[in-house]
Amino acid sequence: MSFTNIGFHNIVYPGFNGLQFSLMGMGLVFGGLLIIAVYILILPRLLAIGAPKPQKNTGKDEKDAAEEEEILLAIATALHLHNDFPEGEDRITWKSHGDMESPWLVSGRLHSLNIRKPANTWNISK
Amino acid sequence: MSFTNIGFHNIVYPGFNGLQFSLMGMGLVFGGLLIIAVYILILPRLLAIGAPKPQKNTGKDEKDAAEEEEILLAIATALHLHNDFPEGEDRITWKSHGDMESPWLVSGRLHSLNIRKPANTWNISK
Amino acid sequence: MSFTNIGFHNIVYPGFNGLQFSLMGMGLVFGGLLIIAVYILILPRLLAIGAPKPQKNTGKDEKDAAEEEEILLAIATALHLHNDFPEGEDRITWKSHGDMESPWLVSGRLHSLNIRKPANTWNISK
Amino acid sequence: MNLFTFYNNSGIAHLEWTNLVMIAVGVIFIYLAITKDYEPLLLIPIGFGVIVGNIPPIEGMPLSVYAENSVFSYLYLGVMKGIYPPLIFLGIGAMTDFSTMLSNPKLILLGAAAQIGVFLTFIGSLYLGFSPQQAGAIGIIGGADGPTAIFLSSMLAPELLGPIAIAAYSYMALVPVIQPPIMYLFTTKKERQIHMKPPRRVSKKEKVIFPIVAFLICALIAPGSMTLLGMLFFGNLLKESMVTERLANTARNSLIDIVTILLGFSVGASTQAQTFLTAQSILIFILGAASFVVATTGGVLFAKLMNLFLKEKINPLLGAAGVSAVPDSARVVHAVGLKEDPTNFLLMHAMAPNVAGVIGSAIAAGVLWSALGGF
Amino acid sequence: MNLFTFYNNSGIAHLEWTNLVMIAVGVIFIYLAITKDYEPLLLIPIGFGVIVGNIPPIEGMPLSVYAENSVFSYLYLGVMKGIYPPLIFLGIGAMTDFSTMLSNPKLILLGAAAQIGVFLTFIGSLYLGFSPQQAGAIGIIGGADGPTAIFLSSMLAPELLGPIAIAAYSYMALVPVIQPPIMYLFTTKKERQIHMKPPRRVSKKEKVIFPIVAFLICALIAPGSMTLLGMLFFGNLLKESMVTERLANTARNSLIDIVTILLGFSVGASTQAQTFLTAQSILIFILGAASFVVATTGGVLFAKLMNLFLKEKINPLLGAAGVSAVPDSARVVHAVGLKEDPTNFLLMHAMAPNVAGVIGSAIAAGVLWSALGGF
Amino acid sequence: MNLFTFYNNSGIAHLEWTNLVMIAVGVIFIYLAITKDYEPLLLIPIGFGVIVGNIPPIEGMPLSVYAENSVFSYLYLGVMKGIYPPLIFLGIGAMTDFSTMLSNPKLILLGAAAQIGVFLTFIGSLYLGFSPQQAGAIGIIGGADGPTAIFLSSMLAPELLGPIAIAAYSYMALVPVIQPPIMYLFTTKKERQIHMKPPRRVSKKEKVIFPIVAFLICALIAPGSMTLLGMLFFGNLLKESMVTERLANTARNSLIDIVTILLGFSVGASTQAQTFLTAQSILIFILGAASFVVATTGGVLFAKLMNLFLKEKINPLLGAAGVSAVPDSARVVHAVGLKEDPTNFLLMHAMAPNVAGVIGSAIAAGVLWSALGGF
Ligand code: NA
Ligand code: NA
Ligand code: NA
Repeated sequence: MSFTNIGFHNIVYPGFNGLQFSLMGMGLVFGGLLIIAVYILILPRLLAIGAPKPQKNTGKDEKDAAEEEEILLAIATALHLHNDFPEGEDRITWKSHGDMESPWLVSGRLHSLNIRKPANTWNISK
Repeated sequence: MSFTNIGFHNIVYPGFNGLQFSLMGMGLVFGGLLIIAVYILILPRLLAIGAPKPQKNTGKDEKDAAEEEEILLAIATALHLHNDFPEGEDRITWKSHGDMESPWLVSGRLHSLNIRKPANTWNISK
Repeated sequence: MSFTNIGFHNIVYPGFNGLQFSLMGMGLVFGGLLIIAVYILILPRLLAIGAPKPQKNTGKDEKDAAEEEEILLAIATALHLHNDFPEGEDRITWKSHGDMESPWLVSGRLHSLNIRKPANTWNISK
Repeated sequence: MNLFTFYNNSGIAHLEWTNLVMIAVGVIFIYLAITKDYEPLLLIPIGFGVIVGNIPPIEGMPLSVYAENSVFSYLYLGVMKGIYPPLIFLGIGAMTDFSTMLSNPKLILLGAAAQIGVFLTFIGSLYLGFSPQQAGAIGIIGGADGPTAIFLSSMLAPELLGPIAIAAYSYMALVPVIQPPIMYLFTTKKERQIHMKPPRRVSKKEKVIFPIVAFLICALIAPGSMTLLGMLFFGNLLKESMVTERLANTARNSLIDIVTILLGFSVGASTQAQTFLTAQSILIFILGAASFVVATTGGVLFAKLMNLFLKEKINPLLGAAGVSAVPDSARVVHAVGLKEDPTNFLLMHAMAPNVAGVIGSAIAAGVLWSALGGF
Repeated sequence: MNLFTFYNNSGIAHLEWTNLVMIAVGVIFIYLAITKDYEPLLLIPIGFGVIVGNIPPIEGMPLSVYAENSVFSYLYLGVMKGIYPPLIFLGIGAMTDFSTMLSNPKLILLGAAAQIGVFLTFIGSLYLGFSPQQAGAIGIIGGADGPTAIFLSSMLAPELLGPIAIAAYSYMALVPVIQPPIMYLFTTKKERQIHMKPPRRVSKKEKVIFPIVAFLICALIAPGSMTLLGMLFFGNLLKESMVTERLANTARNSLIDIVTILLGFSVGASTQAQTFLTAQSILIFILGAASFVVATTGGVLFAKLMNLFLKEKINPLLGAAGVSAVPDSARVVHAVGLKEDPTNFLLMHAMAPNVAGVIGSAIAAGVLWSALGGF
Repeated sequence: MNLFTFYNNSGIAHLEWTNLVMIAVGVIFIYLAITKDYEPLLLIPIGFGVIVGNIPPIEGMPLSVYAENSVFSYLYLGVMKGIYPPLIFLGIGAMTDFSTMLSNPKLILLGAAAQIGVFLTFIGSLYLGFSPQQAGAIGIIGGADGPTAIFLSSMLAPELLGPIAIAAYSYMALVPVIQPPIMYLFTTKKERQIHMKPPRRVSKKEKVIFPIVAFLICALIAPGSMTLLGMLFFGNLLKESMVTERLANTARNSLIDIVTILLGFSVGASTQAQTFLTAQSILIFILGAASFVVATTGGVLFAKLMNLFLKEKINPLLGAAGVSAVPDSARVVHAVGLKEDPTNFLLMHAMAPNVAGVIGSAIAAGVLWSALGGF
């Protein structure tokens, strides 16, 4: 860049039209965001069509069934723990939507319930 | 490295004086930490000069003003939320020194106050 | 890969025997896990040999001694803090197994106890 | 530099219907992850990656994972160079509790048996004309372990990495759909009702020594498994030693999360329809499904075989957990067992073959790599 | 190897007064960050980086970001290769709540209008003799988005990256100083008192679908925006899907923090006075300021233009939030609105043009990149 | 492709007794870390790395840290290129509280005095025939700072990096064993009972300005220390500025943890017996031990020297904390002091020479690097 080269000839010259270019660029920005805006306006109506009430209920029922199963499972587990390991610490909770590690943790917790004495001192084996 | 080559001739030889080098190195370490020590000794006095009591008060006043404004703002917001969305959960707190995400969170929280029913089930639209 | 080339001649041909290879591979997998299983079966017995009761007790005694020292140290520190800085906030706790930063934090906490007025405003020096 | 250029530079101009198919696949992945909760931590990054990867990039512009100097190509390096999978294994090691396996080592053999899926699929792939290297990479899909599959194909058959990774993760996500029918087919109701004895207590010492010894055994038998298992057992040692809790914590949280995001996204973004939608890919998907079926069958039947010799019978459902797919196949075993008998809790026991399956498929991968890698 | 060598190897021997100027700039950045709370997460790393970058390095020693094999040059790679900005966008996506935008899509257009600053500055830079590539990179300062500016200049005009990055971040930090006068100049008191209607409730479904569809629209129109917006919407999907909360959490915490530290520091350290203090840099600072002023004006005036057609008037202050500079310009709008009428709460509404501005400038960057990148 | 090939590809076939020795060393490191709690965050990653690094890899297979294109070689890059140590310094800076040092600057000189160990060991290493570059890298073991030692040897003598790193970390772990006898040897009971005056209060302003000024002083005197100290003081500024708490938090948690895991593991894995177990390594271990002893002695004697001139006497035990080895040597000083007088609390005071020692050894490293690096 040299300051001797200031002028409009830098904006429009053969093979490059900076003004036209800017207009098109601005147009694309506007166009893109306008389409997003229109999509947002339309979507709720589309969703209303796509998800009529009966269908919604079916979905809900399925979900309820799944949840119910999970609750039953949790209760059964709790009972099992209570009956089989009465001395255990019943601090297990069944996370319905656990993250990646939860099964590990659950497994570990279940395991720890089988252990009557604390196993966290280094020198005690078996 | 070969063990046949042990001796003082490795420490001082033409073009390299290991003893002088070590002295200078030790000097630089000492010099650097000494300057830091001197700086630390001097700084509190410099700060005392640079920040005379009247100036300090001004600073404090400014700060107080800013804080006051923020408090007023928080109260106003709380009132606004309480009046306009009486059924909302008024658990908003205005963090005076929020981290990067706080405005997002505030925005989200403010938004959630406008919502009468929980929107966290997948099948309920609009 | 071309689909014109399907057949058993791809599995066994001069210089490569896919069946034998698979057998050996499966054998290694089995072998490896079998050795692990055997190791696990044997280990508790080995540990029982390696750690006879008297030795265990010695270990425990040493540990107890170390813990006792640490407890005494904590008490002494607490007393020291209480006596020398009666106005301080005695919320120090001596972590017996602190992580990397704990000494820094302890040092910081100890330091803050020496400070009579809060030092967290920018404009107050010395 | 006019409207035509702008249009030509847009993605619409170059969008092919195959891209739309792939974008639909990405959307389905995301849909399944959200509504069915199938492995969302994998399917959402992969699914969005598939969508991104199927936007036609401008010719020569550094955009796609395959374009030189593009940002996505740098993120994809961790896949191509096999760096992400061992880091994921580090995190998995730091969250794995081997105690159930330590307390009942018999169950480890189920994790070995399920690896039959790997080798039978290897033979099947050879039969169909894949090269031994490609066949090895396809076979490992039956190991049911995403990172292992990605690692081995990056080493043996990088040209098939996309379809193999997608197949592996798809079937891992579909474990709750694929496994139960097979489990019912090969077991009787009575077998499914077998209760397992509560496991014995495992000492801290055993837990600390285990990762070191297990690593030595595996690595000395199959050095090719050193990279993955070194990291797995390293992570586990960080956890079990108790004195490096902060490192274990970072390994199983920030570190594994960051790697999971980058791995899933860039694997997904590598599935450009133009290179992905081939007859080969379809074959790989078929072979992958077969692989899962064989592996599950292998585990279940081996458990029944063991029962011929054991006094204390094993519930053969546990064999299905030998495929790894941690922890989903253990969950499936638990759920199927609970359906037969609401007092039969198999989850804890199923974790033993499950983690053994992870080790087993890493050994299998090591063996295939060292034997087929041409060293 | 004597005292003279030691002196010659020290930094004092090569310190020039221009380095002292730059070190003072770094100190001012840190001072502003601490006392005025202007974007401290950016200004402190950049400020300290500026200080480090202006210690004269020993000739040939691998110290500075420009020296081959130096540690700082490796950290700077993430800037030069454009890797840090998309990772920051990933984290921003994982912390962005698009609901206010979804509930009032009209406001999106304000985020588009503010991009006029980008293109007018582009023309201005051309006029002053910058090459089209350089002009594009300078123009994007008006996008008011640091990562976007860094990304585009690393691609189009790496030789100007330092001044462009510093200008972009300086003006983002100075938003509370630059914008209010313009907002007062172009609005009447009555306009500033316009209350906005509380937004409608947005369903979870809308929020989940949004990042996917918005990505497809933007990427198909301007594939060059794929890298930044792919990451932004990916992060947002991780957040909104609800099933990948742990990934979203890592993206918006550890990951974005690590990248912010490295990006800020190494951008700062790239401002060695010897290459930084040029007439060009000063021009870029002037053009950047102009760009911000034009962008703010564009947003405000477009809001007034829209009011000519709308029944429900928009508070034209919201137009100023279209420049992005998330979330500072939304805060400024809120504060100015509150000063006119203590019951007028604009923050929530201002977030809509604000995030739209982020998308808008990423599209603009994509268009400039693909048209000027010479592919 | 037969049983023989499989055996030849196994690790057992190539295991040498020296590998077994190194594996035993790794196990001992882990054992000490767990049972004695000696620097577990370093010894466990290094120990497991040593085990992994001594599994004989298959010839030509990309497994070890030295094999081209192996995953471990990519992780090891951060060591070889000197990238990990400055990132660790960033985290250390973000967790360091310099206030005790600011409140009693006299104690800083103890941190300088202990660096005599660096230069005497340098001379000793020269005497034994090491090249000046190697001698410099060996000397810095006496700096008692693992990252600094790794950084300097990666720059000056990469061929010795393994033994130097292992020696540095071993002795840092053994600080509670090495230092007390020396402390008792050179101090009288009365000296050990000297109480220190409670330090004065340090203002926030002083704490914020300190990292900036201290960096400028160090970097202008010894630009070679810029990389390590730049990061150390940058991390400290993130902490002390109070406005970038989230960045400081990430730097001292996720970031330092990730780097610690990778650094420790890959340094450990670089100790293949075949290249590690040499006469040179044994010499380095001997020199390293001498270095620690000299450094401790230097610190203690200098404190006694200072007492000749000071009215308010310093407890000479504090001199031992000048070796850095943060925070273990400060702890040792505290414990020894407490044994003489259960009311004498030196921990807080010992942190001053301790962190000064970190700065001092980084300056020493910078001086050695710039003078011997051949620039
Ligand atoms: Na498996
Ligand atoms: Na913008
Ligand atoms: Na030191």
